[in-house]
Amino acid sequence: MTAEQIIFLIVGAVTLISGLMVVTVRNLIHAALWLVATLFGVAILYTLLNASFLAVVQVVVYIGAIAILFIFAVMLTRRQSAETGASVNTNWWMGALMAVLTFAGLAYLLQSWSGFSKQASAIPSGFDAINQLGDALTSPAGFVLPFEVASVLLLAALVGAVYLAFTKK
Amino acid sequence: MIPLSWYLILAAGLFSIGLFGVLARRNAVAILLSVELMLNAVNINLVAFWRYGDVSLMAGQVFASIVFSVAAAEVAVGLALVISVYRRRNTVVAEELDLLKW
Amino acid sequence: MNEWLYIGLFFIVGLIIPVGAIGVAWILGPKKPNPIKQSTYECGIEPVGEGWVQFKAQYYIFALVFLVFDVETVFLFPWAVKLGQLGMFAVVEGIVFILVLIAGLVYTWRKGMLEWV
Amino acid sequence: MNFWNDPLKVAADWLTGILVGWGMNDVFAHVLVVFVGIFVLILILMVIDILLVWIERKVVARFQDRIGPNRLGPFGLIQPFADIIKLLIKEDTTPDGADKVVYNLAPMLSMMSVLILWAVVPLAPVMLGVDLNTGLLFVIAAGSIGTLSIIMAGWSSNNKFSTIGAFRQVAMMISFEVPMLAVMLIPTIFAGSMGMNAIIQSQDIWFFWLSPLAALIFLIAAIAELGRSPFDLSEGESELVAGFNVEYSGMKFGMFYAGELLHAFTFGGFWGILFFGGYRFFGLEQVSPIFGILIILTKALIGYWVIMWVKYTMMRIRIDQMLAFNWKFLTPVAFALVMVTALMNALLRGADSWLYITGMFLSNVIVGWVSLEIVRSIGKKEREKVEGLKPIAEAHH
Repeated sequence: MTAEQIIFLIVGAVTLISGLMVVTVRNLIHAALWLVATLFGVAILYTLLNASFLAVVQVVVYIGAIAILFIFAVMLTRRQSAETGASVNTNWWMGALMAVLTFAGLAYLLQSWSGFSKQASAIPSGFDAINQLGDALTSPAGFVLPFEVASVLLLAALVGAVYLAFTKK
Repeated sequence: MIPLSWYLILAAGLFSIGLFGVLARRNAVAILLSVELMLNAVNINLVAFWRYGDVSLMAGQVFASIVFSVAAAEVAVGLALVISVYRRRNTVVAEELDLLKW
Repeated sequence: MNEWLYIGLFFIVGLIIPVGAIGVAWILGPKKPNPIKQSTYECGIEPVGEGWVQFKAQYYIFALVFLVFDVETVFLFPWAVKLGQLGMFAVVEGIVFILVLIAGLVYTWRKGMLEWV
Repeated sequence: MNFWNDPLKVAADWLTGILVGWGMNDVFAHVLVVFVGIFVLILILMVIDILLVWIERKVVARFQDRIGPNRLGPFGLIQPFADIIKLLIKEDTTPDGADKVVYNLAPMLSMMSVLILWAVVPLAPVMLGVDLNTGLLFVIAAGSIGTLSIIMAGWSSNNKFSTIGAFRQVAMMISFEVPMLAVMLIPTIFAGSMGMNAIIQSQDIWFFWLSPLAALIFLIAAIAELGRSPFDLSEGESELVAGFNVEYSGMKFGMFYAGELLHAFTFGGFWGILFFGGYRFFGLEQVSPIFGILIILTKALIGYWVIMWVKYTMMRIRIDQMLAFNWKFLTPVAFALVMVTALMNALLRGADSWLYITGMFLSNVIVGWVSLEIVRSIGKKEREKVEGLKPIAEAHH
């Protein structure tokens, strides 16, 4: 077993366990903090995959912005006392069954696929992912349209969210 | 070296955990947290396919970036909905929002 | 990959030092808790209710605007890296991108959401 | 390769040689040496941090026409070390109802978020730390962890003051992150890279001369990120006692305090790196890396001094003023500057370097002047509106 594999196993285990904590802990702030741990684990996985730009963006966007937004929203919507009642609904076992079935189905589908245990090819020397990404996002033959549409999507989200949450009744 | 299968299984696991959260949690904010887990699982797959395929094709990374903005938009609108509902109905429990049941 | 190993080591050492400092302080310091000392500090007045009070909606608005700006600006970085080697088309593209961003800010401003009321 | 040209490599090779001589695995020895190197670097940073306490106290004393610490040692130099001993032997209290784990984790994360910034700081041409090609975003990412640690500290203390303080501080930090990200695009455009070293290497002329407005906006945003005066409204002694860290005592408070000082010093360093040439100073850094380290530390100290100067000269502003200043002035100006810089960069790319520099400088001046003019005219309109109401008010008397 190589060092890389050991790192992957540790990080993967931490990611999955904190993912489980997200969906099971009662306190929502704790859930948000466990989500941060999960997202950080995913960022480490990105570095293992040599996607360093996405790893840093993951931390900036998810931990720096989305997690903060979650915590703000929790603080805005809490009732006087701590959360009452169960954290899961009465049909939680159906959800669990669905999740297990989904995982089993996905695992079955994947292992019957020929490229399942593919090994990564070495990154060509002098390959600069950020430069390539910049090229892909700006060249007309690349992804200009998704790039611009993403900005329009976020504009729509901002307008919608502001309208939804804060128009006077 | 790590085979592709490890990443795919991990992503599948994370996706299933997120799915469980979406189906089982009562609190609307917790459901949104679980949706984030599912989106992240998808992103792991996208980046893994980029790495294990032809590295010079950036589609995987570009798609992952788009998923980032989609996730941001989803959180913004979703939480705004939760806050809006909370202000009108004074609850964030998804089960109690049953006006459209009949 | 290799460079991220160094960063990982930095994270570990960066955590060891504060943990060590706090640990040493914990060992050396006296431990004589009493109810008055452990109570929440509110300038000598008995705390009423819990500290986790509900918050102004305005904080959420700013976090929301920040989220949108953050995500979009981060994706301008690959554009900025590549800009020196690209023509006028890419510049215009980036400017359109920023203008869409500014439009969101203007909308929020016009709606009066940037006021702290 | 001798000691004078690359002291770090010589030391590392020497240490690796010893370890391998003991029969240690090659890779493991390398990792261990790197670990020791990072440990030493961080220890040096902590010593600098302790001295920063002394500098801060001495400088604030001078600003306020006092003497400052002068009893322990020459010029009171031993004073901060005495403070450390006091922090170490102080009782460490945890308030009732606090969330213990989160409460204890927050100061550690706060300190760590500052220390890891030094992973990407290039100290000299041969001592780059980690030359990450996403260096600038790494700085922002580390800042995100700092933001999170503040919200954790404020929330877990179960205290109204600290929660309000944390919310204010976080609202401020995230708000000013936007103009900071925007002006970070400008050195990226000039250098064609996000790596710290590439940015320094392409500064044959300081980026300050190419974009003085960006340097100014970066400084303002950095001060706000640090939560220092005039943006220290999360502390607000008169209203919130001490902000998010009211409940912290002993070394845990020390971690927040030391983290803040080192953060200010570090951002002084980043200011120097992004706009004032980093370790470069008229080719002196080529003579020996030792000069490079001295140069960058001097630049960081100058940046830190400017931040202190602002802190002890300006008054605290209100939260509404702070947010309005950021979202209605700083952010639009920063984005306008990015657009103008991108445009000018495309137009002047083929031109002579003197024309390029003059064009960039002038475009910055024009953007700054136009935005100030707009603000002035709006302010005038507002004032006329207010003054127009005055006769009515007087009629009532």
